[in-house]
Amino acid sequence: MDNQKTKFSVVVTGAPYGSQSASSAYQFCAAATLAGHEIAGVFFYQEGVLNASQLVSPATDEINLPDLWATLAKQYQFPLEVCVSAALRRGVVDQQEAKQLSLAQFNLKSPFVLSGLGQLAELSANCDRLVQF
Amino acid sequence: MDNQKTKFSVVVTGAPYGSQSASSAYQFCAAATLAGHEIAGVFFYQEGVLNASQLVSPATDEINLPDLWATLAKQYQFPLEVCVSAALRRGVVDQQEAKQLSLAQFNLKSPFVLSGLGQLAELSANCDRLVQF
Amino acid sequence: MLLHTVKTSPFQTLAISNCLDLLADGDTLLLIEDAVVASQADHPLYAQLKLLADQGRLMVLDADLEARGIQNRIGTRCSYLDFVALVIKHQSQLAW
Amino acid sequence: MLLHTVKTSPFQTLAISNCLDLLADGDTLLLIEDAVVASQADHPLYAQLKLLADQGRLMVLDADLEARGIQNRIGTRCSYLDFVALVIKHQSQLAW
Amino acid sequence: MTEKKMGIINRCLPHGSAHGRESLDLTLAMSAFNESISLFFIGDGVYQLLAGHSPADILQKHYQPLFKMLELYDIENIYVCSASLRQRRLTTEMLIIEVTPLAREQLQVKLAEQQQLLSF
Amino acid sequence: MTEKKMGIINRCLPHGSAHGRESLDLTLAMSAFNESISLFFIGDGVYQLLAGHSPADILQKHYQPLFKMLELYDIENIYVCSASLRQRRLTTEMLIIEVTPLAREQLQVKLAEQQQLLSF
Repeated sequence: MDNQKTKFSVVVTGAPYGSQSASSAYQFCAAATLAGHEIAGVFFYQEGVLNASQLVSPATDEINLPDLWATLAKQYQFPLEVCVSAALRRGVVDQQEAKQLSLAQFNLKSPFVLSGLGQLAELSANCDRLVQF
Repeated sequence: MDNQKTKFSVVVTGAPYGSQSASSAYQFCAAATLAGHEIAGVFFYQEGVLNASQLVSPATDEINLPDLWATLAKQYQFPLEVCVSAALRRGVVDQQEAKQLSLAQFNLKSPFVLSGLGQLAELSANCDRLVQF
Repeated sequence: MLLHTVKTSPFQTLAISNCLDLLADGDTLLLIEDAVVASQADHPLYAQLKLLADQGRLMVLDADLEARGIQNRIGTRCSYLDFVALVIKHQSQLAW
Repeated sequence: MLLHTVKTSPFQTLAISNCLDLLADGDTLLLIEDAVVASQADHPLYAQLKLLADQGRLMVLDADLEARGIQNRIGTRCSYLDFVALVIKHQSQLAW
Repeated sequence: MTEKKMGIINRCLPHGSAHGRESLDLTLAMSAFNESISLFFIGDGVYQLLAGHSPADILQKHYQPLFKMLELYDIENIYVCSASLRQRRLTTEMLIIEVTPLAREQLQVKLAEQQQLLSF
Repeated sequence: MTEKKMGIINRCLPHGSAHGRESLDLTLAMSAFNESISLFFIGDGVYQLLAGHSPADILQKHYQPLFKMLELYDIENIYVCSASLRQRRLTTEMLIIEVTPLAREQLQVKLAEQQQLLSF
């Protein structure tokens, strides 16, 4: 398989700030696309769901990981799937969930989407390699 | 000091969900107040700032730690101070910061307040015991 | 006198080991959260913890044992109220 | 064939130790993030890692060494592109 | 698109982190889409299955009864590291579900059979 | 309200977690209000001070130069565990600031002097 295009699915379980693992995952995805491989999609689970917050506001001399994910996903057209149950527990909600839960605010960043674990099953089936961070 | 009232300041560094430490901190505070002691205040730092999100939405059969903090703080009249720089990096913003950062949404829960590390210095000076979780 | 609190398992982290390295004579060690397994399982630091327990200097948070269905073999079981009292009794607390 | 990735220091967690317990003959170990110190410091698992390194089965992520100002003594330095190639080369990856 | 042989590895104690609970959630949900799931309980992960969790007093969710669902969901490959049990003075009789204890070498073989691994 | 003798303990490697960076932020900010701060670098914490961090390639903030501010902020009690240095083949000359190396027993004495401890 070495000389052909490989399709990766990536599972991110770390927060965008506080531990390095989400940033390692991003760099892995960036390197994979750079090498001409394909990202089937990234699934955010556990603390990883916090990568999908539009409210993450680091200082100007620091990277904004949610922005980096959004840019890479748009450029290479892969989905950023966020496990909805892990997200709600950790305070990451989209506009629709906010309405349903009677919350006045929401914070999901586009193009991240809330989805079920079925999406992980699809990413798992639809890739050559699954990588976890 | 054993038979008199002790004043505690508590530092919380863990998220409300995903690790137990914030919930241990809450239970410590609840026990201290129950025993007739005083909480000078709780300072939320590192991942602890996520306790201050009004968007945390666990299932109905699970505890909502931000709610529990808010109730205990109101009952015993102590402040819930959230380190503003740690909070912004992790996507916890109040309405005022949101305006300043041109964010359309915010998520800080009342009565949590964003404050500087000076508040930790005050809590440190103004207590008999500092406890970290 | 320090109260050392450890919250992680001796099979996962070296927190207990690093704590024991700095534990002074009058200090107390309180096991909370996942660290309560150290009072039950066979691990390389068990003998050292037993010595502490024999001196009355090893405490184990009751609620965290119950939560995990674990019976401690060493250490004194304590409640959150005891935890509060332990903090008062020691000059300072060190969270590992 | 598994690619094991470890991200924590052998002075903080037992991830490397637990990983080595399950490492099979054809498997590779890649040290990333804080785990890169295991390629430099004196720790109880160093000799075991050196054996792996001698067989070409210990990789160390270059960027994480540089970030911490650490020079590895054992293991093969590799880039993120090499990391991608390692994942392709192995049937599956196990994150510790 | 074909389902992959997936190994889900549980390495943590219950309640101190959400790893155990969220691993179980994931397992049960995935089983609707993938019939080739194997579960591994190694190291402190064996405590997930130790009967008698009672987490109400620490404000954590009591998810242990959900392990009983594994059988209903036809997840039958459940492997436990026998060395990890021994080290914790536990036996398979003390666990809330039926499991297959494996020695280290057998675990390595089973892990090598998986096409994908997720670790919690 | 009187300032307390406060010990801030650094135990982690840089960059893998934000502990080192946020501990330093806290130290510098606290020093404006408290003149009785002592810093401790033990275990992997000594790597915080190892000269030559270069984290741009891993997208992390290069906060190491801020350690130079400690002197300007009059934080002079900076203790490093000498056993931790030895175990990592490091010497005080390889560190970016001047520190006082202490043996285990001396560390215990210094820790016992503190009225409050924060650990990162």
